[in-house]
Amino acid sequence: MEVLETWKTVKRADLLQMYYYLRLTRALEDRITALYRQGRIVGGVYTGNGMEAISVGYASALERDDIIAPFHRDMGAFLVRGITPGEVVAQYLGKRTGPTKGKDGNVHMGDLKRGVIGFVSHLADNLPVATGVALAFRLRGESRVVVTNTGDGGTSRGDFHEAMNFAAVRKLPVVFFCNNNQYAYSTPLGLQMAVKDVVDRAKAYGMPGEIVDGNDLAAVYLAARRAIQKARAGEGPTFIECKTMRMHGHSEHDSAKYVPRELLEEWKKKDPILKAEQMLKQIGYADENTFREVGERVTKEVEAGVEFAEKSPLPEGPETLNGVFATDEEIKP
Amino acid sequence: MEVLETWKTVKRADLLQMYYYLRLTRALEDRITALYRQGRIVGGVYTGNGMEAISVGYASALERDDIIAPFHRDMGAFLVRGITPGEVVAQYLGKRTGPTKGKDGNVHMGDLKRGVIGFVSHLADNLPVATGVALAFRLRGESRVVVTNTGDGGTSRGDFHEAMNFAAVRKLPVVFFCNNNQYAYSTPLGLQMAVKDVVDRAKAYGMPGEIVDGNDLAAVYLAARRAIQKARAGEGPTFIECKTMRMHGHSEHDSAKYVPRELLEEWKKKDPILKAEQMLKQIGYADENTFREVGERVTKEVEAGVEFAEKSPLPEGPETLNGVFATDEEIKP
Amino acid sequence: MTTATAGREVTYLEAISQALDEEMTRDERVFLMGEDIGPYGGAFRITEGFQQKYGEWRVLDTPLSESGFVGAAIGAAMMGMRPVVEMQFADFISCAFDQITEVAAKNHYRWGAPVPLVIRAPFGGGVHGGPFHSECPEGWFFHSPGLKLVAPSTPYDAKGLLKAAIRDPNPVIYFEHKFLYRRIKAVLPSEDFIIPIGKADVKRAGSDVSVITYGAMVHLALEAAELLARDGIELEVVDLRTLIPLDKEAIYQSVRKTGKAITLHEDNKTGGIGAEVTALLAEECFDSLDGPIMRIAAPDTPVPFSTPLEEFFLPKVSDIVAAAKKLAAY
Amino acid sequence: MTTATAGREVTYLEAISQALDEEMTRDERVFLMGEDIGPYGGAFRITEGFQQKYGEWRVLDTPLSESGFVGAAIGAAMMGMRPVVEMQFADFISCAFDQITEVAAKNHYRWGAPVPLVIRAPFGGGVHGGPFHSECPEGWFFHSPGLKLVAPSTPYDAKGLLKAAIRDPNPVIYFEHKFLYRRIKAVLPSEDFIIPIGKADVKRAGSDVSVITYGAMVHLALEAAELLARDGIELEVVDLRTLIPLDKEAIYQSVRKTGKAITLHEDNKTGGIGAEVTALLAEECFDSLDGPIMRIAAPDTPVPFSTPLEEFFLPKVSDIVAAAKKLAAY
Ligand SMILES: Cc1ncc(C[n+]2csc(CCOP(=O)(O)OP(=O)(O)O)c2C)c(N)n1
Ligand SMILES: Cc1ncc(C[n+]2csc(CCOP(=O)(O)OP(=O)(O)O)c2C)c(N)n1
Ligand SMILES: [Mg+2]
Ligand SMILES: [Mg+2]
Repeated sequence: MEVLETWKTVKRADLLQMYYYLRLTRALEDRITALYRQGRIVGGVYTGNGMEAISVGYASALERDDIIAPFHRDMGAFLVRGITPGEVVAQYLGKRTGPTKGKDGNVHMGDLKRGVIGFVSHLADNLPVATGVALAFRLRGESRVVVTNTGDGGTSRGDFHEAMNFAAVRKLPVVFFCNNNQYAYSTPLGLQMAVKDVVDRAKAYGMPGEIVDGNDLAAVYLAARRAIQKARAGEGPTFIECKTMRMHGHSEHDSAKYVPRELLEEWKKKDPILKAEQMLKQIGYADENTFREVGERVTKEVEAGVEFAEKSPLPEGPETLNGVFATDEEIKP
Repeated sequence: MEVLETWKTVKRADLLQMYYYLRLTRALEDRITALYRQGRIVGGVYTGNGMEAISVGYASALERDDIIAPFHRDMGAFLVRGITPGEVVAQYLGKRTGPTKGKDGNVHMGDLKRGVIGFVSHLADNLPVATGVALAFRLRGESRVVVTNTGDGGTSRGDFHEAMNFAAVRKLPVVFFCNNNQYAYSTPLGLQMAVKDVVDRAKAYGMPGEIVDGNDLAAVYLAARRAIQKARAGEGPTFIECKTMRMHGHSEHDSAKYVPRELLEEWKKKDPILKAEQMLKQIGYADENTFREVGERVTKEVEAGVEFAEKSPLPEGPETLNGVFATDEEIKP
Repeated sequence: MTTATAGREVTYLEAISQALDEEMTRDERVFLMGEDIGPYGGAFRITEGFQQKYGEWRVLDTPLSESGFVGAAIGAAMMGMRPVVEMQFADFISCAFDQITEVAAKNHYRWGAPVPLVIRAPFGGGVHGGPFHSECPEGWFFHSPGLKLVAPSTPYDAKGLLKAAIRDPNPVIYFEHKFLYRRIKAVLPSEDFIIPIGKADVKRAGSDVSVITYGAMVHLALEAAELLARDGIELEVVDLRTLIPLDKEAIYQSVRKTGKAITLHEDNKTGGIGAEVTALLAEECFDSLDGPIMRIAAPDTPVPFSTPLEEFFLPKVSDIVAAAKKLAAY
Repeated sequence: MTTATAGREVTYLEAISQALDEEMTRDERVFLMGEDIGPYGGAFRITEGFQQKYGEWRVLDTPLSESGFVGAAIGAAMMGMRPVVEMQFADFISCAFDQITEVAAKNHYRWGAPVPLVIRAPFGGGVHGGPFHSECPEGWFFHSPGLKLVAPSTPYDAKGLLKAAIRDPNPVIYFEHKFLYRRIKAVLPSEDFIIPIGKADVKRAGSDVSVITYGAMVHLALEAAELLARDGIELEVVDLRTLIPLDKEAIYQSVRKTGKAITLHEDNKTGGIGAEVTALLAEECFDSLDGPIMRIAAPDTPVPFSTPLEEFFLPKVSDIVAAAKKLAAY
């Protein structure tokens, strides 16, 4: 289907809401990057700049009860699930009001109440975890689904293999996204795998796979919706490779000289926000005014978030000792 | 190609030598099983009964300088590489004359001088190791090759994935055999993977794959030869799935009630030794006399081995403390 | 499957089986995962008959992938299930090490989601298993904050601790000693009971020397105590039962009484749990000590296969007797 | 790339880089593997320029697969190569745990094939890395017979120990402390030198209290010693440098002299190396001890992220001063 036609199959309200999340994600990460440059962030910053459509797209395709297990460039998914910009900035500043209360940093956030499994640095570790989430749904006969995401690099790890295989054997309700941004830190795809498309990995598991344009919000959203629907219907997992490009360095301290400038120039034209605006205009769902308004709205929200975070208290030293073990009260029988 | 035609492409002397090893392997493992039943073996016994053609076939296709990293049903490969029946039985009896001097048991034997990497229980652990053997060849510009083997179950482990991927990316001179005997302990293939053929796993790595009849000695040997030649020529790794059947229990204490009897009946007819004898007779390379003579020879060799092993000394307690660390003298610069 | 039958002696192995069965009946969140635990009933037959009773999903045969199925159990646990995972042998837990230490252990600390997971690890030597079927991996996990570790020595403790582990809201590694499976028997109470995690047990009271130990070694210590009693030396045998969190008070109490301490385990000596117990005593009971603290443990080697080597490797009753005599005379 | 230049001060990081460079030049069996070590020069830029100099194969960028590339390094080592593997952060070593403990560590013991392998593990906290970029994994491997472990505290030791590790016929884990990379400088000898594995070093002699430590904590101990000296308490700072095999004699000698011992590390307390050192002293130097052995270490939690938490977590100079004063007064 032609791109425009695809977009037309999505409801206006949904598109506009996703567009808002694209902008919010970009604005928030840009702001965090600026804070980082000012030396105000604790630890490193890894952004999903240029890849926002992926996590916004898949998270928007889920129901409230579903679960996500995002990876380190999925800020959009956290926001769609309801983690607020204020909480996010608080997390980056190590404040007690962040989702981890200062115990962990940056995108290492999780919150069961909002259906978000916390990200673990060790890449692909959360993929087996996601299969277990799906297994719990299957065991209880719930029609819930879990979506997880990995980078191209992460697919080289054993845990990717073990998770994909288990999900396929047991036809679990899990959707595996893969954010193929062509690099893993400095390592180009060709040194990471000998297949051209990451989706070829899915063949080893008898799992259906699909390639989508990761910078096309509607394409990602629709692919996610189809796969989620399938999973919910008990038809098993799907692997979705999103072709995209990491537009910033691996982290904000990486100038990424190893990425050819022309490649970045080429992908700059395919910016997911730009693309969304073109489409929204072409269908007539929005115009420059809408975009400006959304821009103002997200700037305000991000600024409010920064203010909230900055005003928030830091944890106190002895809090270090809290929470190593869970208590009985935390789990109701 | 028709089976008989295939057999004709292999030299008579090679076929007869491999036939001898088939018989030696079977006789030795049968004898070890008998000793086990008498309670004379230390630890467990896992045989390759019914699958002897695989390890005899691939090991016979190698040059003297090449390396093998066999798995737990590859007795044939140990024998082809020159580990003697006496050493093998000594190993099973925990004697000092076994390849591990009593430190380890059963097929956990290795000997660098004879090009055998010791097997590690943890399945698939030796696959990354094999890629490193190949990497050393590549780094030194040697035209040597390493062959390794795994079970169908072993392909579910992360280390399988990481090894296959690395070998493919770097086009390393390694050949991956997979002994698909349809079960991993009690677990049937369908609960192990969602693909019909294990060879489908190779697609995830852009690695060429092939299915052969694992009970057909010549087929295994020729497939190994082709893949080894390719690897030696710098054209990278190959994955070879050998269809076969585990005819005994997982170990000799397992009655394998979970395997349908009909399946075993069916595969009994495809016994690799039987098949080899049919082919050798049909080509006219051998007759019942040859088979009887070989039978007598291997019985004698196995008995001599048992005698050697039984006469061999056990290690003494304090030897426990030897060998945790290597000394400089063991590696010449 | 063994159901609780008052009056009859059950083995350590049957006690484990009973605990699993009763907990699965009591709480439908409890389910089992592992290799060959279904129709086959597990390598040691602990779950024999379970799949018929509880179905294919609650007694789930997994692909051969320890990291994958431990990870899956973690995910299910976060969703409120109570997975009990079986390692076919404790040795293979190394394949799941990353999931256990990085995901399960740190999860609640990092972002507050409990991981009520039990990993059953059949461990230990004396069974001619060699380097890969005899390991004692508890030392690694002893140094991984966020995990609880238990290691019962009797059928009673085995049953009670497994039930407690399943009911605990945290990841618990349950070290069951293979050597004890069919060698140790006892009559168990017919009613439901648990052994609280974190409580040591004095398996024999004595006034002269304390032996602090766990697992199969408890029985060695009890044997040594018998022998020593003939020479008038009264050994106190403290069975830790739980390795994390350690019952420090019980250890201190015993050593404050006897003034002499031996730690004993089958795990390698360097960096083992005996070192920690010794260090705690050297810090906290220094003024009560009337002699050096002695450690008896396996030497720092893999577990060798051949009988004379494994016998040399494993701690012996005579080691305990000798150490206790030396200390008693100090 | 930093080449040895007599007279100029080099950082701890440059010392590591020099050692790699010199060993690669000296011995063509030496090669490097890891993630992003090639054109990028490694996450910490230790191998910057190496690939230009030594080519794509001797400075080999691997797929993201720690178990796979450690396994590959083991295989290459068995074939007589001398691989040096870089963990991007020590924390990710958990993914290669099985290969390290089951294959590398046990190989020579089992069947006699040496595995001359070095794993570089950038470890430790104080850099706002949080639970997954600040870990001290040495405690796990301290309890895995067959491995050697080193952890230098100065550029001199860093260079000499890395060279010794590369020349050692066994698997060696080289723990390089991230906090020291650019903070500690020294002028190094221009000629080739090694620091023998297994030898501790008294970084400051003192008569009153011994501090036994390693890694970044050595500098904390030296700071504490300065402060204590003003109060007339002379701290002896024993830098273990090698964790396995421990230089027991050096430890005993120091404590026999001072009669008072503190162990100090940044790793979690329970089951840490401090426990082993304490246990050795409680066994072997009991009669020389004039006070309890005190352990200073991180609490038993993951490494927290936020500044006040991490500060609370890490041992402090004031902890050492307080412990030393208490012991001195004992
Ligand atoms: C197991 C593991 N090894 C190494 C790292 C260090 N590391 C962090 S991100 C990264 C690259 C990830 O690449 P990819 O999976 O493609 O995701 P991307 O960052 O490109 O989105 C690496 C090597 C890690 N986090 N985990
Ligand atoms: C990592 C690991 N997990 C579990 C085991 C226990 N185990 C030994 S053999 C086996 C089944 C192996 O099946 P497969 O790979 O198909 O080889 P086969 O025995 O069928 O030839 C299992 C589960 C092991 N050795 N290693
Ligand atoms: Mg990437
Ligand atoms: Mg099999």
